[in-house]
Amino acid sequence: MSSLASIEGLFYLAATIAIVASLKVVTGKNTVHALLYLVISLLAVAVCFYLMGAPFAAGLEVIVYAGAILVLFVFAVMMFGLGIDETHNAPQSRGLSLWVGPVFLGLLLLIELIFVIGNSDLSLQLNNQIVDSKQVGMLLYGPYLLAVEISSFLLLAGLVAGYHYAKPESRGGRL
Amino acid sequence: MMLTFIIFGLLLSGSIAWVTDNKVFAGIKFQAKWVSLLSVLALGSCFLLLVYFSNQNFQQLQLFERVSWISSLNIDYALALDTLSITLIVLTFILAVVCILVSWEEIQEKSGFYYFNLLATFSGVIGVFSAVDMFLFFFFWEVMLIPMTAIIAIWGHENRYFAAIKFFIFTQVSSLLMLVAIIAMAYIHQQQTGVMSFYYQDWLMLDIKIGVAQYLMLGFFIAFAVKLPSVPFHSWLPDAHTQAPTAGSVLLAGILLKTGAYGLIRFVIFLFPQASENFAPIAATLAVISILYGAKMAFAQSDFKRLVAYSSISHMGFVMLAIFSFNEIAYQGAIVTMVAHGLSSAALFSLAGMIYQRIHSRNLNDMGGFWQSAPRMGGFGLAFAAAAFGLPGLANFVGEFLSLVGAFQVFPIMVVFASLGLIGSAIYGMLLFQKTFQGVPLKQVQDLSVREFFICGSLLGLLVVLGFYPNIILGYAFGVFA
Amino acid sequence: MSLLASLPLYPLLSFLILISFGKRLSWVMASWVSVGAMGAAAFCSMFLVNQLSTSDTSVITAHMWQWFSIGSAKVNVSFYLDALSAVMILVVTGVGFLIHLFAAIYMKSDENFTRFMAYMNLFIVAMLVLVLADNLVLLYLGWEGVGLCSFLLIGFWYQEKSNVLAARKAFIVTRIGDTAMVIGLFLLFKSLASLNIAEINQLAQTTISFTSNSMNAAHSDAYWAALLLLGGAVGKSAQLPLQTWLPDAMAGPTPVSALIHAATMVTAGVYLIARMNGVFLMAPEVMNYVAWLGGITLLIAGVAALAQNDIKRVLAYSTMSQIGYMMLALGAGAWSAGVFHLMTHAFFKALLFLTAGAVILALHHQQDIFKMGGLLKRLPVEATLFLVGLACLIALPGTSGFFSKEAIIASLWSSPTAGPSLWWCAILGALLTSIYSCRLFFLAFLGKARFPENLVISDHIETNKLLRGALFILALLSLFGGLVTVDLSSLFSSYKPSVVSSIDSPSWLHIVAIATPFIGIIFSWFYYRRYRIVTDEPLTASHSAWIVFCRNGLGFDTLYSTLLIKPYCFVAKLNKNDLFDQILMLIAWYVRIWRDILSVSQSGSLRWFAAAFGLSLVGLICVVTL
Amino acid sequence: MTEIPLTHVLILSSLLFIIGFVGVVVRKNTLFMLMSLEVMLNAVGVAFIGAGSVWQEADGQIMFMLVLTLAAAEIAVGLALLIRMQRRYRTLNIDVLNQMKG
Repeated sequence: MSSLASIEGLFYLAATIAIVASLKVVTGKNTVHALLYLVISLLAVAVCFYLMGAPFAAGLEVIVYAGAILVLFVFAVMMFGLGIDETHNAPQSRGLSLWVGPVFLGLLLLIELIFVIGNSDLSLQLNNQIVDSKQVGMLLYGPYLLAVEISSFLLLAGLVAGYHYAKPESRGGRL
Repeated sequence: MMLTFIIFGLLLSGSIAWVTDNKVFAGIKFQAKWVSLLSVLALGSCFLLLVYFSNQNFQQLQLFERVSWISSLNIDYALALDTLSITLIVLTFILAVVCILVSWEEIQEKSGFYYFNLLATFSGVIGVFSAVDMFLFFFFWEVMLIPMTAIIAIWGHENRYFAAIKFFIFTQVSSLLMLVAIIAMAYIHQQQTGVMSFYYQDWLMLDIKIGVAQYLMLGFFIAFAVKLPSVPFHSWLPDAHTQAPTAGSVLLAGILLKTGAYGLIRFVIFLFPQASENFAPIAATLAVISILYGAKMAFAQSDFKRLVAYSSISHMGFVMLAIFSFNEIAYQGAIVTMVAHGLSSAALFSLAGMIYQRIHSRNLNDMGGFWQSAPRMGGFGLAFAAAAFGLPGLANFVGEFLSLVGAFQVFPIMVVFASLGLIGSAIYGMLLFQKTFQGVPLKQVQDLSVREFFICGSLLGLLVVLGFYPNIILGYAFGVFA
Repeated sequence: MSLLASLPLYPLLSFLILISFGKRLSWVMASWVSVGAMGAAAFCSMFLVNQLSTSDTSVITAHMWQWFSIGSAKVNVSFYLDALSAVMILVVTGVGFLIHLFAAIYMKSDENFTRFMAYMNLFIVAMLVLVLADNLVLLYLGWEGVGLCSFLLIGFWYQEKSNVLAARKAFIVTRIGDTAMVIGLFLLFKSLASLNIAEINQLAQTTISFTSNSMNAAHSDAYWAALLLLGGAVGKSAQLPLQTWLPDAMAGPTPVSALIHAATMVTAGVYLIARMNGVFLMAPEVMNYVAWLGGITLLIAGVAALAQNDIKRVLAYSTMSQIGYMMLALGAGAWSAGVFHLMTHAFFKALLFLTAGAVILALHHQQDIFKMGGLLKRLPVEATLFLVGLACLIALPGTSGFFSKEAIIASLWSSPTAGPSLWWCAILGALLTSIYSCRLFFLAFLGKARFPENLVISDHIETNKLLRGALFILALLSLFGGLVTVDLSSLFSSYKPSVVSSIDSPSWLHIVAIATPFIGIIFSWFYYRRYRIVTDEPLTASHSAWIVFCRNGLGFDTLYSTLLIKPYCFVAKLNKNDLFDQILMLIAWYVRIWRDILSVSQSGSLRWFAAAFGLSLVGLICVVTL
Repeated sequence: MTEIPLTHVLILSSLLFIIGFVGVVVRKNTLFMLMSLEVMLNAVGVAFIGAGSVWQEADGQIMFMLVLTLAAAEIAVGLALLIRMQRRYRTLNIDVLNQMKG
């Protein structure tokens, strides 16, 4: 058992934080609190990334995910009043009975996944060599150029769709 | 080339009718019904000229077109004619004119699309009657089906969707059986000769083991028996006929049922002579049941069109009985019955349409005593009812008589039972005529207009001419069996 | 175009003219056209018969065109005139002409006069085709044609429901017989390979396979063919068991009853059997059935006639009974006698019906004899004519009916296919005939007038000379028609050699036969005394159960209704929705059930879909790993 | 040399994924469903990065970036839809939108 300060210790700690935060996201009642837990979860995962030797990914996770996407979330919730519904009006997700089925299903899936992971003889260890941003960049603008272009189209489509749906219903068009 | 031109000309003029019936062309006096009437007349006379001037012996199939279509499967675009198909195509053209004329005032909505569907069906029917490549035959079989379904579903009466879907499902499921049989035949051809072939004349050469032939024959038989229709596959027909617009009923009863009979003769009998001879007792029994059951069901109906629909089942039973008695006389009878029933049922359905336009009901209990206000209509009603119950002097009698005489040589007991259908037909024929035209006059109706008089008069004229001089057909179409 | 071929053309032309101009023709025009055409036809047929009797040939034929061919056998539209059809065309056109003349005046005020005359003409066309046809298919054409015309004329006043029903009944009942006949045609064609009448009659005697059947000696093809043809004859001629339509057919106008349901169409069955004598002679058992059917029918009809109140229904039952005589004659092999009776019966029955029609018209369409009475004083001419007709019907010596009926009765005793018991049947029938005739005459013409006193006898019958003229000619024919001896024996073949009669007729038979009508008259004179004397006691029809039973034709209608019609209607109603359809719709129902079950899963809820996705993931991993 | 076995990374990924999945199924609030989706996407990212780290290849990170792009686009559309839904139905309850039922 190595110390907490070792890399492994840090990884397991971050992983635990990520899991607990995610659980809080899923079970939370207050929208804004849940969002903040999600940020924590993402940051914890970013730490994991860093520890797994992917600092570039960790950076992206912090900047893009926690920084941009989650901020978008918060903006939307704050500006359009999306949080009201859950915090004030809807007494839902309270009954435990609602949880039984999905949790059972989830556990079943988990058991299966762990069974699969355990069964396959992956005795591989993570490598502590860092895969740096240069390598990523070389690959990204080399063999994956097409994927990049496609992603850009995807983002454009997201932009157009987001604009289209979010604009006021001026002519009474349907959803 | 000419035959292709006629088939696709119908489709093309249908499209023209569709396109011109549009707001854009509203200024031009170029109505869909005129377009379709004139094109049917023109193409019909083209067909007659083609047959007349081709100087060929149509006793055998005469090939008109044969172009490779899908070469990888050796599927051809092949059309041929013989006297049987010529007779039926001429009948198709006659009834096409009747169909267009009965829709003249009835169809007001989306008339362009309506005439497109009508002409597309005609083109499919003519394709069915002339295709000798089995894949092409199946293709036309489907072409015929879809616009017909549209006609029922769009311009039909109150329960039209149900009827259209029922019609579609029955025909489609049965024709899939035929498709399986067609593919199996092509495969057998490949096994025996090394090349796949869908060509009818090639299939005639095949030597198929009787055990296999039995099943293949059954595949074709069921498809055609549904179309014919024969009990127990008949139940699409009353619904479809009742719900279809007048021209749809005329088309269904007059021509589409004949494709079933045509298929039985051309494919079931000729391709599988031995297998169908073994099957004949069962088929004849089904035919007798159809005759009696149809007559009985017709008697029970209170809907004018439904009654006529069930009478069609009864009449087509005679055709099937004749076909499966393997007897020259009976074949003659089958052909005459086909033509005669085409004309007489078309006439009765037209009459139903004319009455419906006047009183907006098909219920016999809403009718009565029309003779008083519409004696001409009454006279035609009587004549057409008489044709339905086989009054000598009208074409139906010759057909039924020859069918039964011929079948009697083979199945005497069954013909005795089938003859009971003559009594049944008298019962429903009288019921139809008397409920409509006799009794206390319930309503005053307008007598026939000139257009309607022309329709009824020409159909009656044909029935009488064929009734007294059936040699027009007999001498001509019979050669196929020689 | 030979004269023979043109014979049916006159009435056909008239029919076409009348039907195409319809009501635009005035009464004068319409009656000139229709009656004139009939006159021309009558003249033409007389000329033809004259030609036939003077020339050497016994047959005149006219070939028009080939209708169709059955295998090698040709079915032609050809006419064939021999002595038998000569008698028939004379009756049809001659009596037909007189009835047309009568009808033109009788129906004058009807608004559909032209339609009526058109139907009558069409009927004559069909009847001429029937009797002139040289093959059975053409005969069948005429046969069905007269059936259709009969249907149209019975239902001429189509607005009355009862007329409509009577017309339908007549058509369908006769159609049952016709169907038997068609099957007979099939059988004849199968065994003899021909449908030409002359050929069949000849082949029937020479073809061994036709008369003897190795499998079933008793029932050869000839037996079945004759039996089936008999079926057709029975239907058309209103004999047991298909006799029920005739009394109801009286719903038609009276000239129709005279023309179709007395003089011509109903005797078509007799004509058919006489025509096909070659076949019937090969089947002595069937001849025997014919005789028995005729015998029983004549008794039943006689009994029923005794109980009728309607003057026309009395005459209808009497027609049935007289046709029974004809059948009896045919069954006994007395072909000539049967045809002779057919002719005389046409004369006197037409006379009776037309006179009855005149009476009915004079009394403003009163047909109930219990509401007549004392008409002898009011309508003396009609009464006398009626009496003449009845005398012929009863077969008083000297009248035409006497000769023909005596000829029939005389032939019965010693016939191998009839016999003494049928002779007694015929005598009993003659007795019944005279009784019901007397009852009819007493009730209608004698006794106290039972119609309202203020009823004015309408006099346009009285004054019309043409109408009277037609009746007088018929009366003369009835009285003296018997003097024309019709000898057709050369036409008919004789029995199979194996059938020989061994019975001799005793000498007292003639005396009994002649005396019978008088016994009947004397009996009625006393029995129906209260009908004939003038008293003040009210006279009403009896309503005892037995009388009502007889009046309703001895319950045959009820029998058929419960045995055939009601079950048929019941089954039809029961299965109105088509059993096969229901079965096939079960498949649709089954599919629909599954649709309903499966569509529950399509809840539309996103979360549900997500859960389903998860579940299938679990399943997929299971499948992949295990 | 770290001693984190790949198995553990994958188990972490699975756990996160399943938490997200349970959230998607259980929560009726569409906003929470979207957040749960984020958790799931993130879990996938963990697996990619882990695999990339084992074999010392940059492909894992690239895949993570693609997932990131996908998440960004998805959130843009998803949030816009949420706004639309809030306007129209005055609720974020996903069960309201069940017109697609059979």
